[in-house]
Amino acid sequence: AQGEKVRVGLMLTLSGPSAVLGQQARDGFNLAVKEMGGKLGGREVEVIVVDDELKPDVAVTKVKGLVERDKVDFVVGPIFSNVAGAIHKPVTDAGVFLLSPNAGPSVFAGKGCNPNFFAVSYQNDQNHEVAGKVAQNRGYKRVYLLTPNYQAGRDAMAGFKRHFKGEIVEESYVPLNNLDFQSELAKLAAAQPDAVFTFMPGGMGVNLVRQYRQAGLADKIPFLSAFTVDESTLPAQQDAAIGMLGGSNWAPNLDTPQNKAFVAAYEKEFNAVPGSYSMHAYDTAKLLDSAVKSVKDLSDKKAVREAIAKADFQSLRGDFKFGANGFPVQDFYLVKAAKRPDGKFQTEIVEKVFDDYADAYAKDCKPAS
Amino acid sequence: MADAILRLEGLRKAYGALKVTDDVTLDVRPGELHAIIGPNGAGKTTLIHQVSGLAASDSGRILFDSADVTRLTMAQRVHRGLARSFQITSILPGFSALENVALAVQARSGSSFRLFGDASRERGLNEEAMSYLAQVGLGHRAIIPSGQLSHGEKRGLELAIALATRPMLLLLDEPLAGTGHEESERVVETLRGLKGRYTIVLIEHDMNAVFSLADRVSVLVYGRVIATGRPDEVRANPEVRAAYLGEEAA
Amino acid sequence: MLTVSNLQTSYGPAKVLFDISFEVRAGEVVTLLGRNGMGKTTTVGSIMGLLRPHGGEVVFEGRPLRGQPAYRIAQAGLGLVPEGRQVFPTLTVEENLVATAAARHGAPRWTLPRVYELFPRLKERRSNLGSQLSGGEQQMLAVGRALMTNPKLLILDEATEGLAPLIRAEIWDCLRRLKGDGQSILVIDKTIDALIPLADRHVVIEKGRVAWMGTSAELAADPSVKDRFLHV
Amino acid sequence: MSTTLLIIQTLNGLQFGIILFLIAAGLTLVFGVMDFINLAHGVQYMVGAYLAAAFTAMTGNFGLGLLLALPTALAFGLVLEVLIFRHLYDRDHLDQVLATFGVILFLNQAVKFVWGAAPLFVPVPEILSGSIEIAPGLLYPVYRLAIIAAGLGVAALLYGLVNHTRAGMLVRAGATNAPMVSALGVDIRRLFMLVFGFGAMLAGFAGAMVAPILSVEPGMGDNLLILAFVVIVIGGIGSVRGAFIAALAVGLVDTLGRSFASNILRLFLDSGAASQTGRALAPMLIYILMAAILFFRPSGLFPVRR
Amino acid sequence: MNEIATPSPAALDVPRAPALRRYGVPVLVFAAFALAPIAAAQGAEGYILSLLTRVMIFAIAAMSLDLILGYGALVSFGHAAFLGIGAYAVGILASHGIESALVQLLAALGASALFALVTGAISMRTKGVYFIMITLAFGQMLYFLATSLSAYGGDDGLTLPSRSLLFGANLLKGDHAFYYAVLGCLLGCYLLCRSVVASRFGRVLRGAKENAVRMQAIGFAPYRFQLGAYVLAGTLCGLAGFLLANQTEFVSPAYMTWQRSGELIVVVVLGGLASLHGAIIGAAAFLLLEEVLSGYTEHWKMIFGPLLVLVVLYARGGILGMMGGRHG
Ligand SMILES: Nc1ncnc2c1ncn2[C@@H]1O[C@H](COP(=O)(O)OP(=O)(O)OP(=O)(O)O)[C@@H](O)[C@H]1O
Ligand SMILES: Nc1ncnc2c1ncn2[C@@H]1O[C@H](COP(=O)(O)OP(=O)(O)OP(=O)(O)O)[C@@H](O)[C@H]1O
Ligand SMILES: [Mg+2]
Ligand SMILES: [Mg+2]
Repeated sequence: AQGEKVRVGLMLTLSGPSAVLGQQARDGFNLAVKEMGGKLGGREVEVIVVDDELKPDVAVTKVKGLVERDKVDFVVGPIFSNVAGAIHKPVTDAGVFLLSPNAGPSVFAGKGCNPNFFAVSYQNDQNHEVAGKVAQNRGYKRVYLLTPNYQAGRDAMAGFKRHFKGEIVEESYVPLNNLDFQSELAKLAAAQPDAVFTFMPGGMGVNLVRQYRQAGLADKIPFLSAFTVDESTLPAQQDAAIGMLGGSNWAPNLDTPQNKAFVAAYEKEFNAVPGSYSMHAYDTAKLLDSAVKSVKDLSDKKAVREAIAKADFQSLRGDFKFGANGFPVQDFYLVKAAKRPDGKFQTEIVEKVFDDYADAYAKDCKPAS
Repeated sequence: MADAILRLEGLRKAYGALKVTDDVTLDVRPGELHAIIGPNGAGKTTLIHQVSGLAASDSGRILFDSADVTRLTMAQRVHRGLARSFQITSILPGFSALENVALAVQARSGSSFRLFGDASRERGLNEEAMSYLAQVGLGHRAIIPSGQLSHGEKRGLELAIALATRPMLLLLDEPLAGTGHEESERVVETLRGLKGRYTIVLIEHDMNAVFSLADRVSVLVYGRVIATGRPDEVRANPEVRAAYLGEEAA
Repeated sequence: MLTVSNLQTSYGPAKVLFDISFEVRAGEVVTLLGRNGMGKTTTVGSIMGLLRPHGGEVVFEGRPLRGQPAYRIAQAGLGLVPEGRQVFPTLTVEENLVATAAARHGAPRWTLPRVYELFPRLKERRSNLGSQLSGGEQQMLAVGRALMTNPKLLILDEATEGLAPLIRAEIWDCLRRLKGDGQSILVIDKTIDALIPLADRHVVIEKGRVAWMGTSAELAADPSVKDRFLHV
Repeated sequence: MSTTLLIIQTLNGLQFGIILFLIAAGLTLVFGVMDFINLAHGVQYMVGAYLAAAFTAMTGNFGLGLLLALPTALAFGLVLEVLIFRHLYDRDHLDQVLATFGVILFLNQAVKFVWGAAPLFVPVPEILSGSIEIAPGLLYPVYRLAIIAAGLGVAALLYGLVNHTRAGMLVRAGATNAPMVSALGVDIRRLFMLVFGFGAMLAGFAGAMVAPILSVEPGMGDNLLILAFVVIVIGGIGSVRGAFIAALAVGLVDTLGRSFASNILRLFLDSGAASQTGRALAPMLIYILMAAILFFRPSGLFPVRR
Repeated sequence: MNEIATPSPAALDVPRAPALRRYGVPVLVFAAFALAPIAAAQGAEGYILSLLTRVMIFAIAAMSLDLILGYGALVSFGHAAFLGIGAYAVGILASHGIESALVQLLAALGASALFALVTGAISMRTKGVYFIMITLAFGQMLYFLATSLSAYGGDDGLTLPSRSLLFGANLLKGDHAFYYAVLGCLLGCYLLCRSVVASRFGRVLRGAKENAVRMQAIGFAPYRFQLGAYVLAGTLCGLAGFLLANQTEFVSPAYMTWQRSGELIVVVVLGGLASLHGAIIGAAAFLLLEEVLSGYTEHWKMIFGPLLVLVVLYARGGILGMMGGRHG
């Protein structure tokens, strides 16, 4: 009933090499809640954080814990798509809302869309589509693709090709957790493409960018990417990454008052530059705030659903609304890694590439309810 | 000649440059106790390894019960009635003395792929195993984990295990090694008891035992048989004295 | 040089040594005799610090050794040939000899060539692994290894077990020569007859106690000792 | 595929192999020689990298950072030895696995606790930065050459140490029968302790050396640990020579396989299927290699005789 | 010869721990599992059930490993592969509309057995650590194969439409039904393993572990027995995989990473080698500790790790060793 506590479960990857992403999301969410005086929609909020350890089976059990033991009204998470695949069913079946601060797998955007699932981030392909579009616009003829050999990687390449019509010189797949890119770089240099596009998240990205720079390619061949040079990896890439390009739906220097305030607050709180993971989580908190505010009874799922779908909140990204499939319709930018006067590193907006852009799967979604 | 139960023809084994057994030709007659003596490193244990199938021979033939077993695996030879004991005691320390023997009985009885039924309670196996333990005077030690048996008792257990395979031929590698006086006397008694019922090939450095037990003695030196014959002949043989016995046995 | 006084040792609850006292004087050859399981090896282990005696004293050249770690005791000048061939299986014969070789007390009397001279067989097998040696060869190696530490007191526990009569004779001969050089030796063996002419004094152990002590002459003179304690 | 590329890739393969050897070296020592399964080797490697990063940041100079990291890694190894590992030498392998697994969990989290979860930055030392042109249009980073040099150095050092010094013999002897060694007048415990510390230092050294090219992050050692095991097993446990050759082999197979698998397959399959299977096959190659080698040489390429 | 004081063969038997210890611990364990749901009904039922179900599933996997690890000294570092095979048998069939539990189960067991037979036959050529690593190799190959199956979601895995159908009906849907189904499997596996270990077959296996040469010298060929055990273990683990897929209604390569294989070994050793129910206790301890500690702090591994170390240092024989409940 009105006034009673809101319970939110955060299921994020907080252990293992990728923990940093989960932490950014957690911090972003908590920051928003803190700013709203520990309330969502004017109600006391209890945030329960759990670590999915990046193990789907662990995640399933723990998410059941959130839903049944902690009786949460919303689950916010996860970071990785394979975990999303695992927890999607148990959460949505239980009639609880699942809001993803990062993972936006295509399975849930198209036929598999679900009224209880919202991606506050993007559909996984979109940042890659940005890169592809840019390559197309800039008239690159021959592009070299480089990605880890796993599902997200393969999707990334597909996403890039969606708008790039030129020649793909080589589609080079490296094993997941690959360390040494010498052989790929050699091949790449030999192929002499107009540009390279890569999706190399986490530590792999750090290795690639450094080695790309060390191999002296950075000044020769334009470096297009997604999830490869961002605020989670820049601290380790530093100068090596400067000038490298990426596709994104946001950057810390995006010029809106809310965003300026957010970045400042985040840096003050955690003395690190926020990345899109924290931004999404922050937005998610704001979204929930708006939704909770506008409904009397959280057990009235229909009302809550509609309230969320309205997305009646001021996103840090500026324009933001949900498509019929629960995925965002938003702007996308080309961003570039840069060093700030204060010596910190961040990505900065170069140009807007898409305006109010929806994902490619939305049309297959036939909303049940 | 058919009256040899075990016949070795030109058996050879080399480790690298070292010829350990070198053209060993030997007949063991049914029912006899045939001792093989020789200096350390002469190749006695290796010869047993070759005959029992633990070590493959470089060349030569092994005829057992007038069948060529040269290429058979250890297990196959055991099933044909060739049993051995080890110079360095080799038992299952975690198993009780009884189970050590019972396993050997089980091996012969076949059908070991049974997944059900508590083997350690199978009367048939245990009773037979018991009888062999009794033969070597270990009846009262049956349920002791064999690892806790005294050195001499372990040697005895080795013997019982070998017997349990119902062999025609026993290959015994220094059964007396490291046993004290009474213990060695006990083992010697046991051997005397087995003598005649089984054909036995005995390797020993204890000359008293050898000369009191053996029907025939072969002397192995640097992998070659330099003499074979009745104990007294061998003992008298000057070559043997020079190579092995020295003055002690005089 | 070595004085052992009422030494007591147990394996867990089982007390094995109750009261062992004897001494070895410089240049002497002393034997420990006794049937299987009477405590000879345990005595040696307790002296060498391989076992922890819970009572008594072990004094070597005036230095109390009881409770010291084994390596200290060995460094003090005791060289052990252990019961059962405990050669290092993964080292070659030569490595077995040199690995622990030492000359802690003046110029080494024992060097690789001299050991090879004593056991030509080892020289032939010098590059084989310890595990590849025949039982007897391993025994020789163990003796050689102990000599290479140039000990003041050499302790042999069943050094001739599993050895061919000739080799055994050789080892006795070698001990004789060592004694000639004034080497002090404590020896355990089952072939007493060979020992009597060689040794100066004998210590008979019975159930963890010293049951009899005396010179070779006395032992030879008193056959009852053998019957009572040694069954020969 | 042009021959120059083939040459470059071969060079890269060798170079990657050297990195692997750097990491495997300490492992062969502790595992092969002391017969101690130290799963924590991977995290010791990680700690080395973190130390290098920390000290470099502190001193602003990679050389100094490395210099400080080594003794610290050594000390760290000694502490672990005294606290935990020395009690496990005489235990069976599985106990060692369990305990060292616990150490992994602890340290992987501990570095996160201390340095945060984000990867750390280690700059390439000035003198070694940049790259030289080894073939027209193909640049090769100088730092890589430095790593190769370091690897060769370690290989030589270790080979001599294990096979041609008395310390080496004693350790091998102690691995099979420690009491006997001490009964012959050697303080085996201290020797083990030193060897272990040395192994830890080697791991740390490897970590420090790769810090400038590989991202320094929690758990960075885990996958490498497996690769290191693959290497020493292919080489034959305890054989430094074997580990070295195996490392190069793995490096080559992995690198060349990755870059040429598809091309080779194209000879048999249509290009689509070829790149498909090529992709699927590439990551398996080293494991296929290991399985194949163990099939024909059940105890590695250079089995240590026992 | 002295045949005095010969006990009657019937009385002859390996010395065993007292009956209470021998049977008490396992009985307690299973009783606990049987009654747990009643307790669960008080709290967050579905959650507790799913947690315990996971415990039991891993217990099956660990027990199957204990069979070869504890009794055959065959340390398999690729055992999680069988979890994967079992799971993918379900996932792949289901994604082709074949949802019958029986068909899926047969496929799971059959595939696991076959994989075990082939890889085992090869791996058995090696010994000790080489065996550890070659099994790892096969595990990894399978893992990478799974990740490259784009049709079945690659790394992202695939979600099952529903749990397997028994007789065309979704009998396993309910948490309770599924819980007891799993409990049944666990009990079945336990009894099977128990009898195998004590059987003639098991005795040869144990013998070969202690001294293979001696076993040959009395006429056994250990290879065949070890391979047999390996296949059996693999098959049982395949069952665990089948159950895991059904519990999570999701299948992914993450089920067969080498870390997972490592955890299985850890679980077995933690619980207590060569005791079967030790594996169950190990699994419970491992997963429950993980669950509880991670509830307290995100740095829970800094507590969990040292705990494992302490168990090794101070409790020989794992948790069972601590309870002094070991036998056999
Ligand atoms: N695996 C091996 N590799 C190399 N040489 C070996 C191997 N096994 C045995 N030898 C050598 O073969 C020779 C014979 O060994 P064997 O054990 O047969 O001697 P033996 O006659 O039994 O001696 P003993 O009476 O001392 O037991 C020895 O010189 C030994 O060093
Ligand atoms: N590790 C052990 N644990 C328990 N008891 C032991 C152990 N080692 C020896 N004993 C017991 O201690 C007693 C003395 O053993 P010890 O080896 O000293 O006898 P010994 O005189 O050397 O016999 P042998 O002549 O056979 O070598 C024996 O009764 C033996 O059973
Ligand atoms: Mg022999
Ligand atoms: Mg003794």
